[in-house]
Amino acid sequence: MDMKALYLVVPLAPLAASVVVGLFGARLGRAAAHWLCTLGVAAALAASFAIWRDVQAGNTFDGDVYVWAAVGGLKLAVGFLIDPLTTTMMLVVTFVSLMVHVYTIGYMAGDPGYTRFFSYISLFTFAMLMLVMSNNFLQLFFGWEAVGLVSYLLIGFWYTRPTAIHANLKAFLVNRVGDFGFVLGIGLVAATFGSLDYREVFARAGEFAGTTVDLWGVEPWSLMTLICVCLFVGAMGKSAQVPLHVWLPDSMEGPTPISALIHAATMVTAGIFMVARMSPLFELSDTALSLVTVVGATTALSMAFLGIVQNDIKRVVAYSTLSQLGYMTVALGVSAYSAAIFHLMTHAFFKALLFLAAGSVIIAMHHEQDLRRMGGLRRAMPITWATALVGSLALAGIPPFAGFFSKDAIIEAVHLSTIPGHRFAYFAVLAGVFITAFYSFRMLFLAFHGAPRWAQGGHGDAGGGHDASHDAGDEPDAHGHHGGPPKESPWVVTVPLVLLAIPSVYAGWAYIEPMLFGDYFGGAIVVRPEHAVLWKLKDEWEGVAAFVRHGVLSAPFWLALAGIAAAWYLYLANPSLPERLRRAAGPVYTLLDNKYYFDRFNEAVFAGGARKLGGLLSSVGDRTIIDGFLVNGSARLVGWASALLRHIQSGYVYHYAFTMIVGVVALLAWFNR
Amino acid sequence: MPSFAAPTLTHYLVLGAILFAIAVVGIFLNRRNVIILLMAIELMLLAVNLNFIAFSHQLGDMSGQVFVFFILTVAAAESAIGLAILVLLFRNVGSIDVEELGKLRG
Amino acid sequence: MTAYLSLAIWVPIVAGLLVLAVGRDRDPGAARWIALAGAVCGFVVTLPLFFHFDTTTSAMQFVERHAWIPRFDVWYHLGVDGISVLFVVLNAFTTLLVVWSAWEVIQTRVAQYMAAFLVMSGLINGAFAALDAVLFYVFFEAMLIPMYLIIGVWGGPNRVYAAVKFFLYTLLGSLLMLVALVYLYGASETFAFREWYELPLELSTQILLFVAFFLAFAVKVPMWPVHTWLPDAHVEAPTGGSVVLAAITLKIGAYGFVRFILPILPDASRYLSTFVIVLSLIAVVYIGFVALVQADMKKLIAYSSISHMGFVTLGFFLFNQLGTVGGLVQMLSHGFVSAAMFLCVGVLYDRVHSRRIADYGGVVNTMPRFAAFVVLFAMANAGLPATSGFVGEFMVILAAVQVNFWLAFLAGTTLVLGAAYTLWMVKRVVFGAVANPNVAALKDLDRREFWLLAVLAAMVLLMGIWPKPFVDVMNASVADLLAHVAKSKL
Amino acid sequence: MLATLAPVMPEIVLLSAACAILVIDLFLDEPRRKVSYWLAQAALLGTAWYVLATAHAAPAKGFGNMVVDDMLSDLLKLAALLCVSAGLFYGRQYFALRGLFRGETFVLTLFATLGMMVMISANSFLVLYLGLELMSLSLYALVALHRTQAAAAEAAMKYFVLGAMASGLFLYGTSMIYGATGSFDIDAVMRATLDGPANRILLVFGLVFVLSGIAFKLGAVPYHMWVPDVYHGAPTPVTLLIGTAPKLAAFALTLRVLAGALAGIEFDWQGMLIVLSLLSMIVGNVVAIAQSNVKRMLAYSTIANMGYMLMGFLAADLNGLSAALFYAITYVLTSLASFGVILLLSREGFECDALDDLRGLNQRSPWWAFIMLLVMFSLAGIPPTVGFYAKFAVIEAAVNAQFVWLAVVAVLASLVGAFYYLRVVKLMYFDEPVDRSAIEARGDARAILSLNGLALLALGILPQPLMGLCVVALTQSKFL
Repeated sequence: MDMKALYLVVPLAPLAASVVVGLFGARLGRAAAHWLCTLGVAAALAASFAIWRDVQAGNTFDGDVYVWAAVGGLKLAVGFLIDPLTTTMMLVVTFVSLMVHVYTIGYMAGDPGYTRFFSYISLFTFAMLMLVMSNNFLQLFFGWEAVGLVSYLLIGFWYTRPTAIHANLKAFLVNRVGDFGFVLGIGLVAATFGSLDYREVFARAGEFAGTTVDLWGVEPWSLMTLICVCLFVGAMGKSAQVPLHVWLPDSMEGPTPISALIHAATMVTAGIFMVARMSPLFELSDTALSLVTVVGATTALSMAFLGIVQNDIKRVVAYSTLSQLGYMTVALGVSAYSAAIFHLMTHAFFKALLFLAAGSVIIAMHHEQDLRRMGGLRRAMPITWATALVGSLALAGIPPFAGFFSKDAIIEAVHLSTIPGHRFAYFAVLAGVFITAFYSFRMLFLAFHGAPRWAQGGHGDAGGGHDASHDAGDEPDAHGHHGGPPKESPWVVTVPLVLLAIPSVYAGWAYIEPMLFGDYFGGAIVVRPEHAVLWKLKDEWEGVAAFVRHGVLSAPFWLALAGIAAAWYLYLANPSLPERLRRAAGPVYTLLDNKYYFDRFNEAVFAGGARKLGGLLSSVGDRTIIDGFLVNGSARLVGWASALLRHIQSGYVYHYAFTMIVGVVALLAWFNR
Repeated sequence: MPSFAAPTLTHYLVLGAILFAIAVVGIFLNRRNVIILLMAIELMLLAVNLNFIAFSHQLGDMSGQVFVFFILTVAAAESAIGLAILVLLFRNVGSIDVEELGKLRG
Repeated sequence: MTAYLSLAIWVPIVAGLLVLAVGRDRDPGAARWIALAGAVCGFVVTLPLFFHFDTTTSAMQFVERHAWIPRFDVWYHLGVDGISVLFVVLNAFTTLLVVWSAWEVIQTRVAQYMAAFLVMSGLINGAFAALDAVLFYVFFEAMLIPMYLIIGVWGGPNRVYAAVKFFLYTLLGSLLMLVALVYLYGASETFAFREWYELPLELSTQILLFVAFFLAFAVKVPMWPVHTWLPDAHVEAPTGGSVVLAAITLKIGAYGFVRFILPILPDASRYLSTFVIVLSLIAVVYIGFVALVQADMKKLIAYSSISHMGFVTLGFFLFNQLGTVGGLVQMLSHGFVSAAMFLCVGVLYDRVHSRRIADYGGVVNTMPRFAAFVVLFAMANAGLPATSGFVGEFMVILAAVQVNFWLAFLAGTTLVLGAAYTLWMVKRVVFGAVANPNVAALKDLDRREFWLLAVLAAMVLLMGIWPKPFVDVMNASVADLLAHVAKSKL
Repeated sequence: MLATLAPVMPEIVLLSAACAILVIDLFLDEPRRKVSYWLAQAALLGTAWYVLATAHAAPAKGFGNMVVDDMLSDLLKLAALLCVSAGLFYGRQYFALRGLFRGETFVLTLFATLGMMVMISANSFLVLYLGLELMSLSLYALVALHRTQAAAAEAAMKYFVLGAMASGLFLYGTSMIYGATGSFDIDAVMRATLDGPANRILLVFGLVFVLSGIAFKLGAVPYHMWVPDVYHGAPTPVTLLIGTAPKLAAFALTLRVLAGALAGIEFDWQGMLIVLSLLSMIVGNVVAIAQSNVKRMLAYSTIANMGYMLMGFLAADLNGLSAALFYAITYVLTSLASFGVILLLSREGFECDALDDLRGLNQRSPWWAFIMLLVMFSLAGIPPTVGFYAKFAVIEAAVNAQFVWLAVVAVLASLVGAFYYLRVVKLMYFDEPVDRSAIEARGDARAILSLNGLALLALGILPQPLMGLCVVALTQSKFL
C-alpha cells in the first residue's frame, strides 16, 4: 500500500468509525460500537508506526490532499506534512487514544451514552491527527477548533449536570479567546507571506526578521514578534497557560477517560506542538520567546502550588498537568523545542497513567473522588497502586523513570539559557520540582497508604477549605453497584495502566539521546545558534549512565527526594500536622483555595460585564435611542403635524375662502417683486 | 368746477379692482348669512365685467364685450343654482347662518 | 439558449397565482401540492444556471433582452454573473424549503400563504437577475408586498407594528434610490446600470448618490443604526417568513452594495469606506453584545444575523478579492445557517408556542436528534471550521488584517461573541435537566422536519468542507468588480 | 356647414342625447326609470365610440378657431366619457337604494360630461370659461342631489360658494391677460406672450388669478379646502364623479392655459407650480394620516396626487407634460377603482365610509380585498402597479428639469403617504371583520370593477402602450 494512501488511513480510520458509530450507534449495539472504534484507532496506530519507521528511514512528505479554496492568489488547501515531529506526535496521540478506548470499555460500562462517547473520542482522535499532520495554517486551525468542539461535547457529556454544561461552555469560550489570537496570527502570516503553507512561510521567514509594523500610537513592533505573540495566545488558550488556564480544572466535570486523553495527553499539548512546529518563526523574535518563557514559568509555579491544596483526586492531577505544561512552555521559551516535545511525550504517558489510575480508584471507591475519604488502598488494588507509584515517580522526576530525563533536560536547558527572564524561569522550574514531588506523593499516600478512611460516614474532618460547589457533585452513579469494599478494577482497566506504565519507565532513557542530541527531528525544528542551549548540553553528553550519575548529584533530584520525604512525613508520619499548617497559613491558604480568584474575576468582569454592557446597549442604544427616538419619534412627529394641519380644515366656508385669498396674495407678492 | 379729464384705463381698472376686493372681503368677512355670500359672488362677476369692458374699449376689440354677455348669462345660471342650494340648506339645516355650515370638518 | 432566468422568475409567480386560484380554505391539500410542485419546478429551473455556468468569464450569462418601456429606454434585461447566480439558486432552494416546512404548520388561509411565498420568490429572482435599473427597482420594491402580507397576516401578536415598520423602513431607503437612479438616467440616457460603471461623475455628486444608494441598501442589509426593524419583523413573522427574510431578503441589500454602490461610485466608496467599515464593526461588536442579553430566541438569531451581515459589509469595503469573496460566501452561508436556526426555533414554537429561552431547558433529553441538529447549526453560527459559517468569516478576517490589524482585531471578537451568545442560548435551551412539563412532553422530529434539517445540515457541512465550487463561481466576477472600483471616475 | 361642425360633433351628439333623456324621463314612471339610465349609458358610450371613430392625427379647428379637436382632446374626451360611464355603472345600485335613481341625476351627469368635453377641446378663454361653468354648475347640483341629507346640502353650498369665487378669480385673470395680449384665442395669446409686446406686469397679475382658478379645480393647496368636505358630504357616486373625470378636464385646462397660452412667461408659472406642488404633496399626505373616514382620506390622497401631477408640468417640455398626462389618466383609473370598491361595499342604509368598515375584507371576499390592495399600492406608487410608473415618470421629469430637491421631497412625502395606504391594506388583511354580511352587487358593476382593478396591474406590467399614447397625443397637438 503506497505511503500516500497510508497517510490518509491514519486520520480517516477513526473518523469513519466515529461517524458510523455516531449515526448508527443505537442499532449497532455497544459491543460492535466499541470494537469498531478501538479497531479504527488501532489501525491508525499501526499505520502511524509504519509511517514512523518510513520517516526514520529518511523520506518525509509534504503535499496537498485537496484544494479547499483559491481566492485572490491565496491557495487554501487540506494537506499533510509527514516528518519526525509529526510522526512522534502521531504515535503519542494514537497510542494514548488506544489505551483510553480500551480503558473506556470498562470505565463507561454502565453509561447510557456509551456509543455516543466512543463516537466522540474517535472523532477527537481524528481531529487531533488532522491538527498534527497538517501542512498549512488553515488545516491547523481546523484541527485546532475541531478538538475544541469535541472537548466541548465531551466535557458536557453528562449534559444533565449543571456544573458539566457550565464547564463545557466555559472551556469552549476560553479556547475561543485563544483562537481569536490564533486567527489574528494566521491573518498576519497570510498578509505577510501571501500563503498559508508551512514550506513557503518557513522558507521566507528570514526575510521579514527586521520588518516592523506600527500599530497606532504604540511605537513600531517587530512583525515577527506580533505574529508569534498572536500565535502564542492561541497556544495559551489551548495549552491552558495562565491566564487562559481557568477552563482545565473545570473540565474534570467530564468522564475520566477524556481527562486522560484530552486534558492530559493530547489536546492540551497541541499548543506546545504548534509552537515547536513554528520554531522557524519564534526563533526570529526574542521578545516572543521571553514572553513564552515567563508565561510558562509562572504557570508551572503557580499551578503547582494549587496542586497542594486540592482534595479531589482528579483536580490534583489536573493541576499537575497545568504545571507540567508550564514546564514544556518554558522549554519552548528557551528554544529547547526538542526537550519540550520529549517532555510532552513522556508526560503524555505517565500523566495518562495517573489519570486512568485515578479513574480506577474512583470506580473502586464507587465514585468517591475526595482524597480525604480514601486511604489504604494499596492492599485492595495492588496493580493500580503499583502503576500509580510508577506514574508518581516519573512525574516527580526520579531516575530512571521517564520524567527524570525529560524534566532534568529542561531544567538544564533553562539553566544554560540566556533569554531574558531565564533566571526567574530557572527558579520557578527548580521550586516546581519540590512542589510537584510533594503533591504527587501526597496524593499517592492519601489514596493508597495510611489508615482507610472510606469506612467512616459523613464527610471527614479536614473537609473545610476546598470549594464545595464543584467537587461535591460526583459523577452520576452510572455504575449502579453501590457500597461494598473497594477491590481491583477489571482487566480492561488495569491492562491499559500497565501498558502505559511501561513507556513511563523506559521511554526516558531510551529516547533522550536521539531526540535531544541526535538529529531525530531533522529539519522540523530550527534553532538559531545563539539560542541553541541543547547543543551546549550536547557537548557534555557522555551517555545515559553519565547523565543519571550527574543528575543524581544535582539539585533537582535532591529537591524531588525532599518533596517525597516531606509528603511522607506530613501525611503518613504525622497526619494531624497538615491541619495545623493550614490554619497557620490562613490568608495564603484561602488565596490558593480560591485559585488566585481567577474564576471570580472572570465571572464578574468578563461574563457579568458583557451581560451588563449588552443590556445597556440593547435597552438604551436600540430601544430608546434608535427605536424610541428616531423611528417611533418621527412617526409621532408626523402624527402631531397631521393633527395640527387637520385643525386648519375648520369646516367654515369663510376660512376656506380666506385661505384661497391668502394663496392669491402670497403668489402675487412672491412673484411680482 | 375744475376741468374734469376723461377717465383713463387705469381708473377703470382701479374701480374694477376695488369692486373685486369688496366682493372678496364680503365672502370671507361675512359671519351672518349665506345670501350675502351670493350677493358678493354676483358683485365679483360684475367687477370682472367692468374690467373686460375697460380693456375692450382700450383695445378697440369687440370680443371683450361679447365675453361680458356670456358672463352675465352664466352669472344668472349661477345665482339660480345658488339660491336652489340655499333653499335646500334652509330645509335641511334649519337656518342659513354661515356659522351652521361647520359640521363637515377635519 | 432557453430563457432560464425568465423561467426562474415567472414559474414561481404563475404557480403562486395558480395556487391562489385553486386554493380554498376548506381543503388546503390541493393548494399545498400545487405550491410544492411550483416550488420544485422553480428550483429545478435554476439548477442549469449553476451547472452550465462558465466560471472563467466575468461577463453576464443567460442574458435576455426585450424592449419593455421604450419611452424611458427601459429594457426587460436579465443576466447573471458570478456574484448573482448563486443567490438565485439559493432563493429557489429556500422557497422550496419554506413551502415544504409550512406543510402542517399553517392551517389558516393556506393558499394565500403559499402563493405569497411563491410570488415573492419569483420577484426576488427578478431582483437578482435584473440588469436594468428600473427592472431591478420594480422587483426590489414589489418584493415588499408579499413579505408585508406574510408578516401581517400570519404573524404573532404585535405583527401589525412589525409589518408596517418593515415596509416603511425599506420604502424610505428605496425611494431615495429611485431619485438616484433617475438622476443617473438623466446623466447617461440609459437605465442599463452596467453602462453606469463607466459614467464619469465628480466626487460631490458621487457622494450624494452614495448616500441615496447607501440608505436603500443599508436598511435592507441591515446595518447599524437602521437595523431595528429586523428583530421586530423576525419575532412577529411566521417561521417561513423568518426563514426567507433572513436567508434571502437581507442578501438583496448586500447584493445592492456590490452591484450598484461599489462599481458605479468607486471614488465615493473609497472616500467613505472608513465610515462604512466603522458601521460594520459596530454591527459586529455592538450587536454581538446586544444579542447576548436577548430573552427571545428569534430576536437573538435576528441580532446574530445583523452581526454576520456586518461582516459582509466589512468584507466589501476592504476592496480586496479575499474580502469581497469572503463577504459573498458569508452571505451564502448565512442563508443556510440562519434559515436552519429559524426552522429549529420554528420546530420548538410549533410544539410549545413560545419563543422565550426561559420556557425551555433540557430539550436534549426528549428530542436528542433535534438537539444534535441545533448544536451543529449553533456551531455553524459561531463560525466553527468545517461548517459554512467559518469560511466567510475567516476570509474577511484575513482580508481585514491586510488592510489594518485593528480592523481584524475588532472583527475577530466575533469569534468569542458569536460563540458566547449562541452557545449560551444552546446551554439554556438544549442542555441541562428537563426544565418543565412542556419540555417533558416534547416529541422528537418527525420525518418531514428531520429531512428538512438534514438537507440544510448537508449544505452547511459541504460548504464548510469544500467551498471551492462556490468560490470559483465568484472569483472572475469579483476580480472584474474590483477592477471597476479601483478605476477612479473623476 | 356640417364640415365646420365636425370638431364639435361629439359634443353635439351628447347634448342632443341629454336633452332627449330630459324629455323622455318625464313620461317614464318609477319602474321604467331604468330606460333613462340605459339611454344615458348609451349616450356616453355612443359619444365615446364616435370620438374614437373620428379620431384623426391632424388637429382641426372649429368655430373660428375657438375649438380644437386634436389627438390630445380625443384621448382626454374618451377617458372622461368612459370614466363617467363606469362611474354610473358603479353608482347605479347606490342611487337606486337611496332614491336618487331619477332622470335628473343622469341628465346632470351628462351635462357635467359635456362641460368637461367643451373644456377639453377649448382653444379660447371664452370657451374654456363656458365649459368650466357648465361642468361646475352641473356638479354643484349633483352634490345637492340628496335632498334629505344636511351634509349634502352643506357640501353643495361650500362647493358652490368656493367654486363661484374660483371662477371669479379665473375670469379676473382672463381679463388681465386679455388686456395684456388683446385676444382670447390661445394661439394668439401664446404668440403674444412668446414674442409679442405683451405687458409683463399685467400678464403676471393675470397669471396668478388664472392659476388660482385652475388650482381650485385641481384641488391643489392652498385652494384645496373644498375637496375633503365635498368628497365627504356628497353621495359616494357623485364623489366618484367629482374625483375622477373633472381631473382630466382640469388637466386639459392647465395644459391649454399654462403650457399653451402663457408659454411665454414659463419661468413665472414654473415657480408658482413648484409652490403649489410642494404644498399639495406635503399637506395631502400628512393630513390624510389623521383621517378615519375613507372618503376624506381619499380626498386628501387626491390633493397629494395632484401635487405629483403638477410636478410633471414643471418641466413644461414634451417629457414632463406626457408624464403629467400619464399621471392624470392613471390616477383617474385608480381613483375610479377605489370609489368603486367603496360603492360595492355600501348597502341599504349602510354607508361604507368609515375606515373600519373595510376591516377583515380579505376574509369576507379575498377578490375585492385584492382589488383594493392593488388600488392602494397604486396610489402609494409601489411597483408592480401602474401608480409606480406614474410617480416614476413625474419624478424623472422633475429631475430632468434640474429640480432634484423637489423630487427628493416628493419621494419623502410619498413615504409618509404610503403609511395610510398601508393602513388600509392592514385593515383588510390583518384584522378580523366587524360585519360579515355578504357583498351584494350587480353583475356588470362587479365585472367592470374587476377589469378596472386588473387594469392597474396590467398597465403596471406593460405601461408602454399608454405612455406611448400620451407622448403621441402631445406631439400631435402641436402646441409644444
